[in-house]
Amino acid sequence: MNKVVKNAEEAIKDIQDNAVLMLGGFGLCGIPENTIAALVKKGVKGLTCISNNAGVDDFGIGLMLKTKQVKKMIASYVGENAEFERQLLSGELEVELIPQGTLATRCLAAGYGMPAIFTPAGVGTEVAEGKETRKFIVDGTEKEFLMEMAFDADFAIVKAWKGDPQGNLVFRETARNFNPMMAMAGKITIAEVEELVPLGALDPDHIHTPGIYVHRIFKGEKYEKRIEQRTVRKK
Amino acid sequence: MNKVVKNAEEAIKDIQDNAVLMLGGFGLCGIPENTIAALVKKGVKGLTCISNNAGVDDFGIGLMLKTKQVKKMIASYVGENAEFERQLLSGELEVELIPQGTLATRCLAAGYGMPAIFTPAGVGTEVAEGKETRKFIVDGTEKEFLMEMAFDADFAIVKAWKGDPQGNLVFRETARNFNPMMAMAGKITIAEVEELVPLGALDPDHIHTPGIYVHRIFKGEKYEKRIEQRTVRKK
Amino acid sequence: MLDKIGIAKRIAKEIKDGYYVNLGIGIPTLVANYIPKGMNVVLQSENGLLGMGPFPFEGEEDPDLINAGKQTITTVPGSAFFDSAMSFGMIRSRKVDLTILGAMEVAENGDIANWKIPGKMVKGMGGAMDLVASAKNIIVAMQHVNKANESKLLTKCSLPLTGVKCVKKIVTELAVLDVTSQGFKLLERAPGISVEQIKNATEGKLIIEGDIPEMQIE
Amino acid sequence: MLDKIGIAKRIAKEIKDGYYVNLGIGIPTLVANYIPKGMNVVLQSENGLLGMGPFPFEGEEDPDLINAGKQTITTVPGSAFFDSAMSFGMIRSRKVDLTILGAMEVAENGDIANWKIPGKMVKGMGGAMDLVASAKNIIVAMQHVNKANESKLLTKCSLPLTGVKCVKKIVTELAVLDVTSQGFKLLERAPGISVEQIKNATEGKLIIEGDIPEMQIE
Repeated sequence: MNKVVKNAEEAIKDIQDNAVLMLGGFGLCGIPENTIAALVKKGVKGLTCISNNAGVDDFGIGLMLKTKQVKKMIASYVGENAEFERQLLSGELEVELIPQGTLATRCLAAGYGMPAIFTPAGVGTEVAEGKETRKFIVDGTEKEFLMEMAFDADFAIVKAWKGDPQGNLVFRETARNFNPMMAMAGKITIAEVEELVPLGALDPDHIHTPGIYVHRIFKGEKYEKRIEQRTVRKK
Repeated sequence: MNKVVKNAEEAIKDIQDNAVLMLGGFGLCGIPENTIAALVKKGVKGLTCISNNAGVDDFGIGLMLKTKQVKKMIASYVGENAEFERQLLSGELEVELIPQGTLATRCLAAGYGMPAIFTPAGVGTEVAEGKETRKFIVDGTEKEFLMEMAFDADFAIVKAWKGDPQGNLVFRETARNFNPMMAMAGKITIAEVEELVPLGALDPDHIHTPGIYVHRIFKGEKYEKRIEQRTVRKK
Repeated sequence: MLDKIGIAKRIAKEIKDGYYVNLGIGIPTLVANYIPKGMNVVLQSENGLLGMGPFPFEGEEDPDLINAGKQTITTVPGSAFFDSAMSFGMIRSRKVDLTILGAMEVAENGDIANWKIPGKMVKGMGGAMDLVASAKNIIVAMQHVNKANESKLLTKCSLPLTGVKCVKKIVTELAVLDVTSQGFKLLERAPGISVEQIKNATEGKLIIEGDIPEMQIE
Repeated sequence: MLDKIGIAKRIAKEIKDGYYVNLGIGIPTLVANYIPKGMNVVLQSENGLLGMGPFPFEGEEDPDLINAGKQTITTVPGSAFFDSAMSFGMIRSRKVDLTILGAMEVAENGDIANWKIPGKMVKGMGGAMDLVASAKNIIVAMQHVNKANESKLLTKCSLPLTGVKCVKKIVTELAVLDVTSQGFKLLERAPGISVEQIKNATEGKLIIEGDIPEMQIE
């Protein structure tokens, strides 16, 4: 089962205007750089992007904001991005902010075939407005939960460290973040990897995303891996 | 944070009569052999055991059935066990049979702090009796789901391949099965391992169960690893 | 009339290149032996494996490596292990293309019963309820009639159900049938079996349209 | 009056051996520097890490290794990486012993507001709503008053809430307070700060019982 495609252009060939996309990454860590570049080049518009963050002005999803390809952003933390702010305040961009754990778990729900999940995050806040709540007994105490729905995305676009032709993926350090859940959640999942290894080269005990969830895989041409907050100590 | 205890006896010292236990394993694969032996030796009674299977007559949970320590068994597949059958038919043993995926997901729900999950497994069957059902739109079609509750177990007892003093666990092949979810689901989680390795010896990218979920860990004295169905082909 | 191997061979023809397939215990397990060479198919075992291979050579059994029937197995290159939550997660989210399993009874509306005979020892449903509730495509391998020569393709199941309206296709020792909204639709006869014999062996509504070809199983 | 480092030092005294701790952005991040040596504490970063270490040495930054504040970090032996679903799974199932985070406002019933100022650019709640909704124990590091000298320890929060009735303890530049069912209970004064000053700086109900000792922060 060979899911390898030549490059990002080929991987996104059927992504059309108004598609709903999930994009992996946390901040600029573990983002699908090559696929984002291809989406900018292709110029598809009216996109709904589900991603924890919206990149910075000149990197990550920020690049698609600059070209006004994004209609709606579903994220937990935006900002760090002047163009984003401008579009939001001018009403050009629709933004839905949701708790980070809710974002992760709504992806998990999609990947695990659970139509909805219950979380206490946002109970009693504006996040709960219009949502069904329900009380359960937890550790002997009644506690209120929100019912949150599984995401329904046309494409999930993730970035892994290593992958094989069947789409088995391995992530590195905190670049894992949302990528495995989004990989499970897309109707079509596109994975870009730093290293495409032969079938059998990955240890079957240590695959983070089994290939059954991945439809297309390619080796990214290059990775800038920009650092958002360079914090160091002196030797 | 050193969670190492000397042996199975020390690990189970506070397991009392009528405790609710989760026990990892699928068939006889990946079962906590040493802890089961210690539970038999200790003779605690009236146990509720949540485990995919109930062992065989003279191995696994079957050993605790023989000594009549189990009051109730929650499992997806039992049998292969004459003593089990005798106790069930005589009314000595209470048995709740639930779908395997429901069992796994009710463990996951406990470990992930979700009070309930939705699954289509068992809709329209006797498994659904007395349970709340709910319809959701999935891929454009209305589909019915059962609401199933997270498990609430006093102790989870799991078997891993390798572990470190902080309780980080790595499983091997299909001996993984229910162990990671149960490890996350117990109020107190006891892990027995084939190899107890020093802190830092496990690759942080390849830990299946992070130590935060594990309270006690010990190296099992010996592993019989009995095979239930030896199927082979000729060379 | 087909034997078990015949049924397995016929079902193997339903498998397409690129499929992820879950095989139940019994005849379905045999199907793996008849997948055409060169076809890329990945077998899922719901205890936590994608990429199941054949039984191990004698002496190479690994107690940590079993299938959902608890048999010792091997893996193929590109395999992946995972936990039971993810395993049933991928089943529920319909990533498995085809599920092949046995049945005691199937009804003309696609209901299936294969886990419990009241009054007899009940062993449990294992993963069957999860599989039938979620699978995109379910093929049942079963005997058309029981030992008393009573039909097992029924108007309505008499045994406790495993799942409702889920079976898509049935392969028996006598026939291949689709489960349609109108009932069992006869597609093929087993070698040497007449339409009349299949009619007599089928209690549920049987749809026969035009000439019914004989199966090609080799 | 305490500076940020003073607040961080005082909070560090709340950490117990064996704790799993989640540190928010800002002052809470500084707390890591003052955990007593020899104490076994594991820091959780909600982007997917247990066992966070100090910042890397210059030139050793790894873009794949950041904390929830997007800062480059290191790991300590025994660390483990995991995905965001598991990260918030362990948070929701209350495996994290202590959460330390900042706040714009806290109410006397334990409500907290720290993510949104209406009319200003909204950056989002990140993981804060998940953390406050589930944490067993939440300590807030905050300024007692804003720049206009208005109290941020209120009868009722004026800003949109992050979570309800969840804050257990507050450490400010002026005081340490418990949030009780009766209101803010004053526990300690900052060096050189009088009970009167704390009273004046606290809008919400303040409970003062007996002598209020001065903090010991070293």
